Order: sequence, then structure tokens, then C-alpha cells
Amino acid sequence: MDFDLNEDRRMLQDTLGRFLREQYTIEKRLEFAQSEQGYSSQMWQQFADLGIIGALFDEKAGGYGGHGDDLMVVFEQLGKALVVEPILSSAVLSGTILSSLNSDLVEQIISGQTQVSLAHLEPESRYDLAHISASAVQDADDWVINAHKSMVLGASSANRLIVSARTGGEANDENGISLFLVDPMASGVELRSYSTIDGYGAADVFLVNSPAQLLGDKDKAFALIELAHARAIVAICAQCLGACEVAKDMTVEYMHTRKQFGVIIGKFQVLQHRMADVLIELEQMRSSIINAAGYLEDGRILREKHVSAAKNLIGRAGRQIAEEAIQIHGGIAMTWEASVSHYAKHIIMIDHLFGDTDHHLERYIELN
Amino acid sequence: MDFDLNEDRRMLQDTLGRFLREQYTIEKRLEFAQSEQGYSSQMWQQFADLGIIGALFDEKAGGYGGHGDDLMVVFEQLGKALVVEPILSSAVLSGTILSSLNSDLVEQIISGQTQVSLAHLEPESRYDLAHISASAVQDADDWVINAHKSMVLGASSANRLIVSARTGGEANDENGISLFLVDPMASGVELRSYSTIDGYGAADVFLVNSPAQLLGDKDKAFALIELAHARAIVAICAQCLGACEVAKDMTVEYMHTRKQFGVIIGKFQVLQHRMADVLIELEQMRSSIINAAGYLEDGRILREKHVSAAKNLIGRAGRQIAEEAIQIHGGIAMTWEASVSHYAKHIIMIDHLFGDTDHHLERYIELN
Amino acid sequence: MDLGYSESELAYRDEVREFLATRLPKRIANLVKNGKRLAKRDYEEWQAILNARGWLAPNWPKEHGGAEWSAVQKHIFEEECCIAGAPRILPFGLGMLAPVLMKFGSEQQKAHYLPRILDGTDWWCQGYSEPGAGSDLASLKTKAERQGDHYIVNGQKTWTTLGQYADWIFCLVRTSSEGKRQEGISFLLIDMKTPGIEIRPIILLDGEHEVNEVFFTDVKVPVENLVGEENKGWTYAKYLLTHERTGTAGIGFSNAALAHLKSIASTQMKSGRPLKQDPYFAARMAQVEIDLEALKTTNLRVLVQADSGAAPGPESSMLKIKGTVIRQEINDLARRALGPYALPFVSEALDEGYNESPIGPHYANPIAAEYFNNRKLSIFAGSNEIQRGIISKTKLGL
Amino acid sequence: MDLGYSESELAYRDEVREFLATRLPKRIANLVKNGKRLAKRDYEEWQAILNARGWLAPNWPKEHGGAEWSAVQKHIFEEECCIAGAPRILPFGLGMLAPVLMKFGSEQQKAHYLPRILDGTDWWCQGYSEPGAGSDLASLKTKAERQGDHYIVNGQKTWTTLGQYADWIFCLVRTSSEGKRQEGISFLLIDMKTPGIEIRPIILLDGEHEVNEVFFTDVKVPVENLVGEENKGWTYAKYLLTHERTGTAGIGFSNAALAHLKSIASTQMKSGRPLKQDPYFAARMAQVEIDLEALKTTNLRVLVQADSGAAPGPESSMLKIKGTVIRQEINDLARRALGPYALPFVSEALDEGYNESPIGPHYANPIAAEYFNNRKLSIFAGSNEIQRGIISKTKLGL
Repeated sequence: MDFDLNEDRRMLQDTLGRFLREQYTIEKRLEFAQSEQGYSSQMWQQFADLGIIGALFDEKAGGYGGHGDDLMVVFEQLGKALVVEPILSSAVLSGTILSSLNSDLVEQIISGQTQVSLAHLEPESRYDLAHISASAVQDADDWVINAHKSMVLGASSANRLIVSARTGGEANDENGISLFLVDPMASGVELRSYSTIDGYGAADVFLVNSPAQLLGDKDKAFALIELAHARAIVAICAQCLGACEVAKDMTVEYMHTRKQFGVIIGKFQVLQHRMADVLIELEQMRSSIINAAGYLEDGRILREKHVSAAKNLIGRAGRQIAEEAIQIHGGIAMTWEASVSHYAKHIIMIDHLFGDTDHHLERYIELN
Repeated sequence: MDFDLNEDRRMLQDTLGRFLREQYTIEKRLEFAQSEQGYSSQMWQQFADLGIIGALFDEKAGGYGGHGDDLMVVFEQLGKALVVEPILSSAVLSGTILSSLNSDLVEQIISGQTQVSLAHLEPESRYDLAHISASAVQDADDWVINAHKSMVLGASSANRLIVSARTGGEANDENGISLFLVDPMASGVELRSYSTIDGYGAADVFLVNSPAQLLGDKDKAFALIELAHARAIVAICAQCLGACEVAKDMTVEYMHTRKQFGVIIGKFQVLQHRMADVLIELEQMRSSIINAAGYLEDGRILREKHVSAAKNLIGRAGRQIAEEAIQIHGGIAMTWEASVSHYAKHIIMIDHLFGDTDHHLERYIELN
Repeated sequence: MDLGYSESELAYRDEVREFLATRLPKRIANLVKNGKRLAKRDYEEWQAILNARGWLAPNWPKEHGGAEWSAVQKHIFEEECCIAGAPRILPFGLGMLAPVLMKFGSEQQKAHYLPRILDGTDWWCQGYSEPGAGSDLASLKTKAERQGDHYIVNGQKTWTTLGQYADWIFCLVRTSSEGKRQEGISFLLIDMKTPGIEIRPIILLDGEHEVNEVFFTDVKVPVENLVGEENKGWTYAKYLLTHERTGTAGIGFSNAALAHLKSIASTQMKSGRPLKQDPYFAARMAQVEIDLEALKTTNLRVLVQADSGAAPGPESSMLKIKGTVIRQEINDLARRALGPYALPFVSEALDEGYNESPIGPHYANPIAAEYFNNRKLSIFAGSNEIQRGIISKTKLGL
Repeated sequence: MDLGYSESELAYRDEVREFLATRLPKRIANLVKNGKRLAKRDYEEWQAILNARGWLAPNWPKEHGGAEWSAVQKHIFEEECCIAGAPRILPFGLGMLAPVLMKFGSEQQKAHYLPRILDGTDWWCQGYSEPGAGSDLASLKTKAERQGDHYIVNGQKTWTTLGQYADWIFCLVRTSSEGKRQEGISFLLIDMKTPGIEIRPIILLDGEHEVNEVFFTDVKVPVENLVGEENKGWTYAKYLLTHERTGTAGIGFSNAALAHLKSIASTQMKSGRPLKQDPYFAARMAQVEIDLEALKTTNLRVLVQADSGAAPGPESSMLKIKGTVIRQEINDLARRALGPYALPFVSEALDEGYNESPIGPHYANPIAAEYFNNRKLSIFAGSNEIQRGIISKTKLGL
């Protein structure tokens, strides 16, 4: 049993951490998020050049990592800086799928040349990965898709979309879902782009008789989609942990400096005890991510149980930590100007990605 | 809109409160509870003589009260002294049924001459009032019952039992349940008597081919049983409120006197804030009981919604208040010698009478 | 004890409903119900309608044009307004300044300002909070020095809600630094057009401009704009803060928010059935509803008592805490109810004129922003921690 | 990073399992699993079995007959013992006194006392707490005055767990009232048979006799029974309190309690199906299980770090808080799971010999009592409030 990072990952952590502290200030982050594109192309390329994207793929796929630990290390750091570049969608969600299928797009993703987004969930799916109604029909040798995909992360800047659609089965069947590669410039593809309330780029994607190319086995994509989400959940949980750590640090710092009634507010026992509970929950978050990351390569049930456990725990603990950070900061945390508000927003909204606290609690029960 | 008690009820409250403070000390209560009989016959008679039992019946039945307010006023006071005499089982559970049926037993209950217990729930019922398997069959003019009834409050000292049994329908039907009067001395009736962990007398009652007399309409007793329980829930909620008030007072008193690290523990902000929350929950408890008591004579849905709301809220708030009382008292609250421990036990265990927090939450949802 | 409304209260409720059904502009109600931004004119339009009916100032005595309602009436009015989607009545002039003027202002001040508050001539904002003061109001630093017939005001106020629309600001200022901190405070009325006043927006975490900073640089304020006596402002300030009881619990808002939540939960589907049928989500909703139902009664009990002359005191702290906890919980559930569509946020979609198709369900866009915005409820107007301190001090003697 | 046990750890676990399967007396395991009372001889029997195997003192170095296990091994052992229904190993001699003797005791003391702890000759109890001291240990008042070759001890100790069986008590006593409160404390070993010692039971809220008061009236204690130096006892006391890390989180107990809860929830029926299938109850159980799974890893992370030499410090406060919160939550759920049958309580049914038929399900009788009894977890051994204070001071610098 060993909870330490190996030498390579420690270096990765240090390098990325230092880079972000120096290059990715909160001011820059807000600027990137509010720009037309919603992120910085230059940063994107720098992450690729630093090997951050490559660290999320295993050697077989041309990367040099790709394990649960790597996801954890990278995304905790990205969370600390609230990084908005679409690494999660390209390198984890799409990356998992593409590398499993030995796609040559992986090399381009690792180099930063290409971005790929996974368009999977639909307006009626809520968080249910099998609830897919989009249809794909074969027209001679080509496939044609009709779909409305919602909340597709990183869609606007993606050079390629991976779109799921039914080639068989009913709306809730795990069987009968297939994956397709779609060119966003192709006919019938339209994007309704927007920013999430915490500053990340996404889009609803509409496909009307759009040409598509089958990826992998017909009808059998569900397992791969689930795996991609398992890895994305580990990543987003680590990202949440990183953001929570910063929110906690800011709050502790504020408790040391902010005075009320003539004393620093850190002297108030009520706040001390609540922060003690925050520290405990941070440790619990980390442990649940360690568990989920550690079982990522195990069998489905074991993997998904720990993934759902982590997402549930992180949802609860994240809400507590974000709300305490706001409450203890007081009015100032209600403003755009205060960095802590952006951390709090992201921590809370992570609950709406890939299944919320309740969804994963229920799923954990089912898997048990 | 008027939240004040009328003059009569204020007098009732004062009289009963004074009597209990003077005559019903915690030492006596523990003595009564631990006696062979589990309560004091003398006290029972005194409650009758003081008109406390009569206050729980309306004038038609020979009493001089019987409304929700009366239940509230009387049982809040009884709760403050943790009174163990079986007033709830005789005067409320059985009393509601008997007075609805114009039974002449009511007069004897009011005078203190007779005690009657309602034997309704069974080992498999959990809290479901319709889950009844006991059977009653007619044998010539007489009825014969076979049943195992669980947690029958006040059974050991009851001169008569009201026993529910199926005369039709399946185990979960509301229809087909009838009520019977049974002499506990009759053949085939056996009691397994015990005390609850918080000091109240109860028994499991076994009937094997026991003779019984039909009470009211055959098959149609459910509505009456539900009404009896609605009234009992208002009573037990008020009793819980009374106990919570005392637990709160003891805790506040302790906070004013107990020193640690050289200061009274009441100076610790953490405890102050937690007690502030306790005070809020006490007001909420009172409000929910006012609502339930106020709608007792309304239509079934409105009445039962408010009854379930009260029992749910009281279960949650009661747990909070009892656990805070123990925690703030510290080690001393863990001992038999400390009165607060007996209050805490009763507050918590009330959750197990007539449906717990979860049961009533679910019921509230169904009624909505 | 009687839980029901009396016949006259019921008649009054019907009157309010009738009024709202006929006089509340549909356009405005739709803005409110859809979580859209309200413009200055929307508030003004509604307040003028209320004033025409004599219902704009429930708390005011009739002699000043108020409705002089009982606590129960005010409660009914608030509840009905919220359910109907009426904009909130801004309290700065009507609910905060006016009671102070009535009690401590000069005859001249009353005669001049009160009618102008009612008829909407003057839009007031508040100048209580200062940066760095937070819930410790008495630590305020904005200074007013007497020079002849004027005070010269220098300093800064913050969290000035809708100050961008205001004609006047009432301010707590320091006129003496002697004695206890509370003793050197005065209560001044300041024309926002006076030279030396600068107002700057504070953008909130949801991107909205709702509050402001107000800077005072050598602002000349005539001495007749002093309310009451110099250095007695703390008394007036406290009177202001404890005077307005109705609404502390926010019952009306929570009612409306819960109704909205329920309608969302009826529409949102989860595993093939409406979310409101999901046992776990239903349990959360039911629990908060049960708490709210009890709080309604707690609120009425306090109001009825206050009507009969008993001072509410720490009870309003209790109402504030539980009321905000409940409302924040409802906001949290609404956010959860939306699933992934809680994420997209299009600020322009909050404008009345916006007519692109919505992203996700039509009600989704403002929900997460409301959750974040309402974190303020437990912070502003005396944080819940401050309120717990008040309860502990007054009710527990600790 | 590697979550799995190493091969040698797995082999060790199999060895522990095999040992428990063959050597833990079924009679005793049944008592534990059914929540029955354990007699003195039950503890002694099990500890003798462990000692024969060399496993009674996991923390002790091998030279004194200990097992000298790694943190992970201790964790595995604890987990397996709890699941198997082994009685807890009483810590007073083995886990509390022994480390103090090893570090601060004289050679003579070590040679005399340590073997007698291992072989069960001496049953030790603790004399730390005093009435009125609670979590403020340093405020202790029991006095020891030096008279020639003896100390004369007067005072009172309390919360002395299983003191009714004890041969010896280790005591913190005040030997000086000068300087800071912490400075005049000494650490004494006292034979319980010495004249002047009186032990009185404290009956707990569930009616059980588990703890005691111990009164000292002119009790003569030979000076050679002083551990270390006079007036240095506070150092030893703190060493004792922070030394024993394994088990702070109570993982083993919570594991066993959760397993028991699950089996109850499989048997109890609600609306025609097992309670564990009730969505709301299942959600509560799953949530506490998720927290416990995370705490297991948190615990192991702390233990592994402690093994590698890093001092655990405030981490043990975190483990204590979360561990007790989880265990109390499980106890609460078990109580709820029973429904009405949580109410009956027959004290005699806790005795081994009792053979009347149970009231309600056979597992019901001890459940509510356990819930109440375990409220102590957040109070004793430094209340959770004290622990939060420690965390705040050390981790937050506040």
C-alpha cells in the first residue's frame, strides 16, 4: 500500500503547478473565459508543449501516463487555477474513446493540433448515459445522423465531434448505441454556443441529416462511453478538489486578516470549528478520489462504485466548502471582483457535470 | 387568527404544571417507572381527580375539552415531567375510539376507574396502520380473535383491550379491519410485559382463540383508528416539545454554571450558536404542533398532512435537541443520575411511536 | 386558539387577489416569474399603481397616506403579491427611511419627504454599510464635519442596492470621534446630485449590477438635512433596523420559490418519470415544505404578538435565520432539479427584449444565478452568525 | 500510488483470518455479535489466546513481547477482529500505560509491570479524568503529598472504565500547586487494594455499569511507584494521549456496525419489501458507507505516513471527529431500522445466560442502548469540540 506519487508524477505536478501560478493568474483566467473564444489558444498550445495533454494518455497511445494518478495530478492543478482550456473534453472524454479505438487523432490531440469534443447527452437524458434518442441510419456506405446534443463541453472550438446515436434499441437501452465522428463543418451541423455560469465553453449541437463516420463497433459503444465518463469523473473530482483547496486557503487567509468588532474573524470559535470541518472534508475528498483513481483500471462494478462514491462525496463536500467560503468571506464573496466567488461557482456547478450527488448516490446503491 | 390559549386552557396548563412541579419530581418519576407496575396508581387517580383526563374528552363524551388545543396543553406539561402514567393509551388512543362509539367506558376512564389500551400494530406492521393480519371470526354470536399485537402501550394495567383484527380484506387493505373489546383476563390472552428503554410500560399481546366483542361497524374501523392515531400524534408531539423545553432549559442552565478552562462553557461561541439553533427548532416544533392541533377537526387529508408534517419535523428537531443536550452536558449526560439523560432518551424514542421521521415524510408526500 | 383567517381577513385577501388579478401588469408579472431583470420604470410603474390604491405603505399610519394594516394583513398581502409575481416593493424610502422620519424627523422633513416617497418623486437608497465594516456597523468611518450651515462629508459607502437609480441617499456618518463608537454617529439625508458624489457599480458574482459603491469627496450637505439630533444617529439606525418586521422570514418569497420548484420538478424527467416522483428528491422537497409550513406559523405568531404590543426582539433573528436557510435550500433544490441545464448562462436572456429560443427548458437560465445571488441572504442585513449571537445574548443570557 | 495490499500484507491478512476462524471462541464471538455483556473472564480468555500467539500487543517492540506490526498490519488486524466479533482489546495496560513505562519508566518498572500486563496478571484502569474537569484535563485536583517513602493521595477520579475489575490504576496527581497548572502533575501507579481506595459504580443512561468513580482517602503509595520525575507527569500524560493512533477512527467498529445494519435492513420489512430497498433508507445507508469508505483511505494515509516517521498530530483529531460522526450515524440508522421494536429494553437479556424468547427480532434489544451509549464517542477522549479546536490551532494557525 502506497499513497505517494512516483517521481514522474511529482515532477509533473510541480511543473504544472509552477507554470499555472506564474502564467495563469485569476485575472488572465477571467479574461480568457470572457473572450470570444472562451479560452486561450496560446495556453492550449502551451499545455500541449508542456506535455500536460500527453500525460493523460498511456504509452500505447503515444502519451506517457494516462492512469488514474495522472488524471488526479493534472486536474487538481488545473482546478487550482480554474483552467478553462478544453482539456477535459478533448483529452479525457474524447481521448479515452479515441485511444481505445487506436485513432490517429490521438497524436494530434497530444500535440495540441486538434481538439475533439464528445457530444453524447441529450436534453431528455438528464445524467443517464443510456438515455439516447439520436438516430443514425446507414445511407449506402455513409452514415447520416439526426440529433440534438446538449451541454457539449468544448464544442465550439472542436475540429471534430464524436457523436453518439442509436443504431438499435430503445431510448434507455445500453445496447444499440454507436459512436460517430462528425466534422462540425459538415452539412446539417449547427452549434448553439454559450458559456456556463462558471465560465466554461459549451454548446448545444444540432445535427440534421449530417454525414458521419462510424467509430468502433456498431451498437456496442456504451461500455466505452461509460469508461470515458468514469475517467472524466475522476478528472473533474480532482479539479474540484484543487478548486476547494484554493477556496479553503483564501478563506483561511481572510480569517487571518479580516477584522470585525476589533478582532480578526479567525478568532471566532464558530468559524474555527466550521473550517476544521472543511479540512476534514478536504481529506475525505482526496481519499475518495484516490479510491476512484486507484480502481479505474479494475472491473466495471468496482470501478463504477468508487467513481460514483467519489462524485457523491465531492458533491456534498464541495457544496459545504463553497458555501462556507462564501459565508465566511461575507459580502465581498458575492462580488465578481473577489476571486473566491469564481472558485465557489465552479465548485458548485461541477455537481451538474456527469451526474450530480443524488444521481451517483442512487447509482452507487444500484451497483452495490 | 389567534394563537393564544383561552382562559380555561390557561388554567388547565397552570394547574397541571404546578401539580407536576410539586408532586412529580424526576426522582419520583424514576421510582414510578422502575416499580413493578411501571407507574403510580395514586398519581393516575390524582390526574383523573384533577380533571386532566376529562380535559381530553369533549362535552358530548362527558369531558370538558377534547380539542387539539387540549391535547397540546396537557401533553406538553406531561412531557415536561416525563409522566409515565398511561394517559395517552387510555384517554387518547382508546378514548378517541370509545367516545366516537359512545361507549360507556368513557365515563370510567374519565373518573380514573378504568384503563383501556389499544392493541393495534403487529410485528410485521412497522408503522403502517393498515398492515394488520390478526383475524377475527364469528362463532355463533361471539367473535374469536387470533393475534399477536406488538408494543401495546399501557397494556399490563389495562382493564380492557381494544384489539383490531381482520374481518375481511388482505394484510394491507384499509377495508376489512374491525375493532373488538377484549377482557385481558379472558381465555387465550397473554401479555409479555416490558418497559421501553425510556421507561414506559408496554407489552406484546398474544390472543389465541380469545373471545371478543365487536366495537362499531364491522370492516370499517380504519378511519377511526387513523383518527385515534392522529390525536395521539398531536399528543406525543406536544409531549416531546415539553421534554425538549426542559432539556433545553437544563442545557442552558448547565452552560451558565459549568466551567472549563476557567470560564463557563456558555461563553463558547460554538455552543451559543448551537443553542440558538435549538431555540429556533423549538419554535418550529411548537408551530408544527399548533398546525396539527388546529387542523385535527378538519377533513382527513388536511388533518393527516399536518399530523405527518408535525411528526416529521418533531423527529428531526427532537434528535437535534436531544443530541445537543447530551453533547453540551458532556460526560455527565451519559449517566443515569443526570436527569437530562432521561429527557434525551424519551425525546429520541418518541420517534419510534406512531411512525418515525421517515415514515411521516413519505406519508406527507403521498397525501400531497 | 384559531388557525384560520377571520371573515374580515378572508374578505381582505379576496380584495387583494382581485386587485392583483386586475391591476398588476401582466408584462411585469411575467418578468418576475421568468427571473428577468426589472428596469427602474418597472418598479416605478408598480409602485404608482399601489399608491393609487393606497396600498404602497402598509406600515405607515393613515395620516401620512399609509394603509395601517395589521400584521396578518401585511402577511397576506406579501404572500399574495409574491405568488402573483409582483415586483418587491423597494424598502429604502418606504420601509427604512420613512419610519425614522416619522419618529425622529422634523415636521418640515416629514411634510417634504414623505409625500415624495409615496408618489415616487424621490428614489432613495441606503448609506449604511462601509467597506471593512460588514456586520460591525458601528465601525463606520464616513465623516461629516460641520462648517457653518453645512456638513462636509467625506468617505465611502458600499452595498448600496439600486443606488444607480437613486435621487437621495440616507447616510450614517461620523460627526464625533469621542466616546464610544456608537456615540458619534449622525443620520444625514443627501441629494445624490450634490457635487462630490461618485457612484460606481459593484458587479456581483452572477455578473449582475445590483449594488454600488458611493464615494463622497467634500460633499456639502445643508444642516437642515440632519435627522434628529447630532450624534444620536445610532439610536435612529437601530430603530430603522429593528422596525421593519414583516418580511424578515421571507415567507412570500419562499412560497413563490417553492411553487416554482414544484412546477420545475413536475416537468423535469428523471428515469422516465417526473422528478417530483423521485423518492429522494421528493423527500428533500417535502422536508423543506414542512419547515416552511411551520415557519409560516412561527412568523404569524411573532407578527400577531407584535401587533398586540409585545416587542419582537430576538424573534426576528430567529425568523431571519430559518427563513434564509429555507429559501437557500429551495434555491439549491431548484438548481439540482435542472440537471445539466443549470450550467448554461446567457446574461442577455435576462433582458425583457430577448427573444432567441432558450437553451434547455425556458425556466432554466436564471436558476443557478439565483442560487448564487441568494447566498447573500445569510450574509446581508446582519449575517446569520450575528443573528445567532443576538439570540444567544438576549434569549439565553449568554 | 497503489491502493491494494502488498503480497506480504495479503498473506498476513490470511493468517489473521485463519487465526480468528480457529482460535476466537465461538461463545465469545456470539456474545459480541449479539450485543451481550462481556464478563471479566471473557476479556481475559481472549487476551490470553492472543498473548499465546504473540499478538496481544501490536504496538510493543518485540523485546517486550510485542508484535511490532506496521500501521497497515494493525489496521488489517483491527478490521478482521471486528468483523469476526472479537472483543475489543482493553487499552488501559497495553495501549496506554505500557508505552509510557517503556519511554519514561525505570528499568525495574518495565521489568516488573510489562510482563504482568501481557500475561493478564494485572488488570489496569485509568485515573485521568476528574469530576468537573471534563476535557480540561490539566485542571485536575487529586493531590499526592510526599511523606518519607510514600505519597499520600487524596482526591477523586471518575469515568474509570471497568475499574470494578482492576488490580491497578495509573493516576495523574497534583504534586505541586506552583507554576502553571500543567507543571505540578505527576504520574503514579497505585495498587487498587491499598487501604483508603473506594470504588463506586456510575450507572450509565442505558442502565449499564461500565464506568466508575474512584475515591482516594489518605492512600499510601510507595515513592518507587512514581513514573519518571516528579512534576513531569503532564509530559507523560500527553505522550500517552497522542501515542495510540491506530483505532482513533474506529474503522473496524464502524465496519462491523455497518455490516450489522445492512443485515438488519435486509430483514426488516417496510411496505412489503426489505427496508434496504426503501429508496430513502438506502440513500442514508449508502451515504454513510461512502463516507466510511473514504475514511478508511484517509485513515490508511495517516497511518502509512505515521509509519514513515511523519508525526500524525491534528490528523488524529480529524480521524476522531469523522470516525465518531460516522459511527454515531450508523447507530442512529440501526435504531431507525428497527421501527417500534427499538423501544422495548430488557436489561437481563444482555446476560449470557438469558434464554427467554426475544421481544421482536432477536437482534433488537441492544440497538437503542447502543445508540445512546455511543453518544459518548463524541464526548470522551477529548470531545469533538476540543478536537476541532486542536485542528484550528495547529492546521489553521488560529
